[in-house]
Amino acid sequence: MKQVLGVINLVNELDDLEELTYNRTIASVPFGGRYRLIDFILSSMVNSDIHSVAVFAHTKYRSLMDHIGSGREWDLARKRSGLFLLPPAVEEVQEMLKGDLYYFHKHRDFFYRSSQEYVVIARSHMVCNINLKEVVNAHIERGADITMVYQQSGEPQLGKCRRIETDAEGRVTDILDHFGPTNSEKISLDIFVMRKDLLLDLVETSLAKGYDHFTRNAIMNNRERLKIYGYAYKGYLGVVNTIPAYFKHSMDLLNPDIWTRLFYDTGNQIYTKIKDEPPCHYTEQSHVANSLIANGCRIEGEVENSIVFRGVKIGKGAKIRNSIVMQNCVIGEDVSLENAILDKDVTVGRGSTLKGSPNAPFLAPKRKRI
Amino acid sequence: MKQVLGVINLVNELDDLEELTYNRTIASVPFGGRYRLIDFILSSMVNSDIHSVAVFAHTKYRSLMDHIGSGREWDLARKRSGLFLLPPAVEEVQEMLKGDLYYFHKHRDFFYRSSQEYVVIARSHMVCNINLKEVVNAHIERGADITMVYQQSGEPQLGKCRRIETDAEGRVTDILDHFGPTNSEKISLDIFVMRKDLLLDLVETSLAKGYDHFTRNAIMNNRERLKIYGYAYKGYLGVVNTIPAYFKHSMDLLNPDIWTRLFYDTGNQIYTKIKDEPPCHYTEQSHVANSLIANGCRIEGEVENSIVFRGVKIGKGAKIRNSIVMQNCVIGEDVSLENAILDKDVTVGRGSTLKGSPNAPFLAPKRKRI
Amino acid sequence: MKRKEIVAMLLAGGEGKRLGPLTSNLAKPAVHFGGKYRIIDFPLSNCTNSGIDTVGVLTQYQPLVLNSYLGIGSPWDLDRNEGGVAVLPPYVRQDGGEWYKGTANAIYQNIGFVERYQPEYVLVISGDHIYKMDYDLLLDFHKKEQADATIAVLEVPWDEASRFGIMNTDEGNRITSFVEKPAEPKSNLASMGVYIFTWEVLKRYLEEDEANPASSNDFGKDIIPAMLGDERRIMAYPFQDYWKDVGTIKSLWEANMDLLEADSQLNLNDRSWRIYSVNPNQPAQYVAASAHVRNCLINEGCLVQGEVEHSVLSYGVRIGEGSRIKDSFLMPNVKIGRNVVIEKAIVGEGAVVEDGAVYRSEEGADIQLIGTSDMLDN
Amino acid sequence: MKRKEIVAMLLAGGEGKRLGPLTSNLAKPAVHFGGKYRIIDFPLSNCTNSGIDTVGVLTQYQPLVLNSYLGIGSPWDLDRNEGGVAVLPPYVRQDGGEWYKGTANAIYQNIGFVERYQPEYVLVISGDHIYKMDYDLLLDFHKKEQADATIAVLEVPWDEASRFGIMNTDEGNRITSFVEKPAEPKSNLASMGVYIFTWEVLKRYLEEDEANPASSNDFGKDIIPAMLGDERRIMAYPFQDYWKDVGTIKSLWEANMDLLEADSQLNLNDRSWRIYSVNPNQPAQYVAASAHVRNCLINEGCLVQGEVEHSVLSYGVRIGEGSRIKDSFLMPNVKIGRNVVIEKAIVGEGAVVEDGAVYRSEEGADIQLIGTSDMLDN
Repeated sequence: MKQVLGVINLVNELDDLEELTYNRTIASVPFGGRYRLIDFILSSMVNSDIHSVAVFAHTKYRSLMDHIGSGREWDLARKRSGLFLLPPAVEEVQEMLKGDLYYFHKHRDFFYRSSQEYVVIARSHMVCNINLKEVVNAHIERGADITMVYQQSGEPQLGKCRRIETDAEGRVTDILDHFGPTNSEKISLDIFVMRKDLLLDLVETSLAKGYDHFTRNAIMNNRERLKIYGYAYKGYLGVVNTIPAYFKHSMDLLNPDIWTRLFYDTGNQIYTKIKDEPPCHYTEQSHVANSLIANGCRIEGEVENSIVFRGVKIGKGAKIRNSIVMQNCVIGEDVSLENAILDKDVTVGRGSTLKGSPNAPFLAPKRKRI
Repeated sequence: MKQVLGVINLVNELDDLEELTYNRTIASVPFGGRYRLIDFILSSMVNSDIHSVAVFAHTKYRSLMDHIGSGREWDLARKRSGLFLLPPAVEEVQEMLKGDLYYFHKHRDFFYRSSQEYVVIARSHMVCNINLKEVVNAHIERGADITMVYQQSGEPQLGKCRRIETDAEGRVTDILDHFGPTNSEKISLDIFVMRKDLLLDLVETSLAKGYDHFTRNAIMNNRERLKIYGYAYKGYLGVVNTIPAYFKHSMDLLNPDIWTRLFYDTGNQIYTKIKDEPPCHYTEQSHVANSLIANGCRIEGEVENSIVFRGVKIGKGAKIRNSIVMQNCVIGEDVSLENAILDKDVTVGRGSTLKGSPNAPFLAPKRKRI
Repeated sequence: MKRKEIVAMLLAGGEGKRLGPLTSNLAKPAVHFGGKYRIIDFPLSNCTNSGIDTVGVLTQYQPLVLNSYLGIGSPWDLDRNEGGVAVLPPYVRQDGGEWYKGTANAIYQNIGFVERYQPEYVLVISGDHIYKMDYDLLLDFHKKEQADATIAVLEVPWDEASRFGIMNTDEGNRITSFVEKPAEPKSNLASMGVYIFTWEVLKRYLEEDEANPASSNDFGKDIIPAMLGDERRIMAYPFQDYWKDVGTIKSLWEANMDLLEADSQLNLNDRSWRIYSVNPNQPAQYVAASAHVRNCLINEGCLVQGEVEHSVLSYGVRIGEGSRIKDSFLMPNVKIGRNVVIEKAIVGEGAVVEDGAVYRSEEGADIQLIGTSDMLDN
Repeated sequence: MKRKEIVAMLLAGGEGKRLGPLTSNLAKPAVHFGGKYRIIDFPLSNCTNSGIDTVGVLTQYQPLVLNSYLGIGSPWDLDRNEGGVAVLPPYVRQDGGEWYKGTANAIYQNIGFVERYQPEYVLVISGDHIYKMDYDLLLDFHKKEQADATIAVLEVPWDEASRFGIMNTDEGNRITSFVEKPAEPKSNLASMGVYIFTWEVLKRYLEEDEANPASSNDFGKDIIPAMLGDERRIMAYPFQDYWKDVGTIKSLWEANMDLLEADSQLNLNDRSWRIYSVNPNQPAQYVAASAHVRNCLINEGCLVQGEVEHSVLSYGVRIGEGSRIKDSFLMPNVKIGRNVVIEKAIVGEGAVVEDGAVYRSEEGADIQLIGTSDMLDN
């Protein structure tokens, strides 16, 4: 796959994650005990031998810079190619409001400088572990102009996602935004494969006509002229851009089948930033059931149906149920937590009780002291 | 020097470099055949065993990100400590107009998280090779609150610099901006040493009073209350923030004494980004005199009193005099160049003649085709 | 090459015979420990945390896994432009090559490596001890005492002293004599195998030792006695914290169990003194509803469906339903089926234990080692 | 560990006796070349440019400089999370250790390393040739021909053929026989010392070769003849570009002079096929007003005040006023005083040539080597 460039497009990514994205881009939202959302698509690219990846950052990307660093954890700290975090080259604030095609245009040097023939364009909020080699191979074999990855699923989606409609040959006949009317069970992963020169052409021609939206203008408007095919992804998918979706897809990981399917079955690892945390310490009094626990924790209380990130301390007598507790939180003794999401570094004082509902979990922003 | 933090403060850096800084911060202006301005202070910090350096970026820092990358060339790609490029955490554009103290405040986490006791704060536009260990040692020995580095020089300065006045004990009695009236021959390098807690205190108290300018408010306003001492730096100094200063200090390097003094005499190297360029090829027809030439060039013409950066091609019959030719420029056959500064990737077509004056060199912006 | 004040030489060439099949294909310093570490992580992390950035690792026996583990040194922040971690195997010169004959000879053969950095001091440590130690304090002590050599010592219980190399000292901590495993110890200060030498002095003794055909070229047996014989100033540096030689199956097991003590002296969670290791990059551990976990250290990538008590589980371990693990150390990627019972055992890397198997040590018997040497390969 | 399609094994253990004092303290692949390179930069850069990211470097002789130069592999982009560059010295197993007996034995002893990556193919190359080659094309050829082994060959002038290992082929490029330095060559296809083997096949031959006490355990002398004897499918891959064995002082000098040819086949300035090296990080070179520089390759950190013609200057070289350097290769950090004359010479690393010295080779004499072996130490 020397011939494929990866682009992770964070510009105007649909985001209803409330407090979780007040100070960070959706790409760096913590997920699954030790990951950030972007880890999934980024690792998928690396595992598919894509050695050159550009992240088109847009806003609030400082924590993302810190997370991906030089790209070493993804083996992308390379001399040639590697990982490029491209911040917006903003001269004026009004430009921040422009559509993503404008940024593709601003970053066109990245495409010109590279020798690769194909581009895979993706978003950061899709939790998946996908073999993109197979997608590109299918794209080439079928002689497609554009290939869009989708998942067939009748389940209701809590995240906001596009859906596509295809004809009998698998050609995409329509693409609908999340608010569009459709009965389609084909959920778009917003992953596109095409030749680099076609992408550059679509960018220039769309912008020239005054259009600046990649999916709506560059892709949808050209669906009759171009051969756009769907590719069915069969692995686990979580569209994580709303709080209910975040909560549901996090809890999905407590199903060992899903945990195994996402992290092990493909044979491809999900990489993330290394923290050098020691093993998790469960004390004599701890009681843990049906939970995902990361390293560096010290658990002296009870944890049930919950996800606990790295470096969390849970005091004696504390009861954590159906909750997500992010990195370095400190839960005091006899605290009771139910249907809650605590962002990083939250401290909950001794004896507090916090309770949300599964549809509207209690949300504590980063560093809050309760 | 485990106990010292480095800060390179790019916020509101005084910049009259015209075309050279239209699209880049002053810190990443190319200098001396293969360096960027920031290399000098950054290498000085590293050579002084400062292992934790924050660069407070402000605007136009994309080329700087590209240049310093993970910090590996400066041995700052480290797990603990290392190099931190901190972009402005801007929520509103008006904030971009605020003084540097505001950014110190915004980045205060960097100070809180680190265990070091002292801070060295510097700018990026001072070309020097300074042993900061000695400055810190002098600071501690003298029991100073703040130590400011200066150079004693009667020479007129083409760059815009502050000057300081000191009393018989070396204590700083006044600090004057470049437009202030002074006969002082003590040129400030804008390098400050102080305890971290004093810095944090100065930041908070100045901001609380509505002042947001580091040198003017936090330092100058407190010069009676605090023991501020000068430290005389005796190595080579170039204050490079105007075009005449850029031209003069570049040409200074053609003096082998200065070249040796800046790059060799201290025993400390100036590090920069590696390019893997092959040796420079001088052909049979080439004629080069009193010039600084970088690797990766191919020289078929004449070069005199000039500085030629990496990867430049100079055609047969071309005559380059008193000029600075930056990376990857292509100079056609029989071109004549005098008192010119060509930014990166400039192409000068066959037979052209470009001529500036030493006070106002001909300036060609990046990628210009002439 | 920039001058370094101190260079560390880490002896990692030992075969570790007493660890049995655990080291049939693996150098002892590469043996797994504590769920996510290998033994060598401790001295390497001590180096980096002590501000020592140049470490020569002397290897000879089965270095493949160790070399690959050390890799570029980045897990310990030792991927440095100058210095960093360097693997030093025996090599051939124009006059032929020879294997390392002893610990002193290993350093002797690498005098050239040390001299590249022109250090004033050399720290000699070994790759088979578990401890956290600030070598910088040791160096300060060495400098303050103007010693030729400083040896870190530990007070051991008097009744165990005859199992160690014992230092007899005068009241000023100066070592007067050194006895290897004395029948009647006169002191209970045991050598930890951690030495700082003034390089100039050590170099001379290494050269003299090499010229002596009767020497076994060993630090403890030859170099230190020779220096004491010449009345060189050798100081004992008393160390108070946790230290353990994990040279046997039993001591390896004990050291793992020590981590589970409520008041464990070996705090792995100290952010100011991290123990670094190569990260296996596994997902968060999953503890099922059917699981029962008490007093354990458990790692990323584990999936626990059974009962685990007072045990250390390394990354990637699977424990099936109905199984009961107690007082045991499970190395990485062990797969335990259903209804298995394991008590007081070490289970080797990648071992697969079938449903229903029972491993229970007799009272007072040796610690069981489960898994074949084939399984123990990396 | 992820599976790799191909793993490269780079033979870098040779002593390079014919390079005289240049290799008294240095393995041959670490010898300087072309102003900023060492010989091993060429095969390593070829690997990385060909997309091969796993390279085992087999070292045995004086590896200190070489190991330190290879470091973490980052200059060649070979500091990879899986794979990358691994230095493979001889080592001790439970049944003792032995030095590498020959090129084939060196690979044999590291079968364990190769098998970690379960490759289908193994590329065997050596660290003493200067050339740019896309091994990926070689691999494509090997796969297309379904060969057991493919050997890269070069057409050499017929009158020089008797100096090389010569391949006789049928019209389909299949090798029918191999003769080392034939008195009467039947072909002019010389082996470049670049082999691709199907690993499964090579492994079998390595094991058989090892079991044969009469073997010298060498690829050219034993493995290839054995495979040809069994009528294995061994193909010749014709290579057209620049290739040079720099095993002697004369050939090292010639290869440097070749770089100065106007139509040099070895384009160092090709951005799509960079030759990577460890960057010495020196300032831009300074050519003084008194200097006269023609037809030269000059490096960073040089300060030229004299005349230099048709020469290669490595980094950090100083040439004083009035000196004249011609047809020479100056290694790094050479200091030439004033009014020195040097013609047709190699000046060793760090050599200092006093004012007024004259070194001029007699017509037809050997290339002079200036500088003592002490100076040639790194």
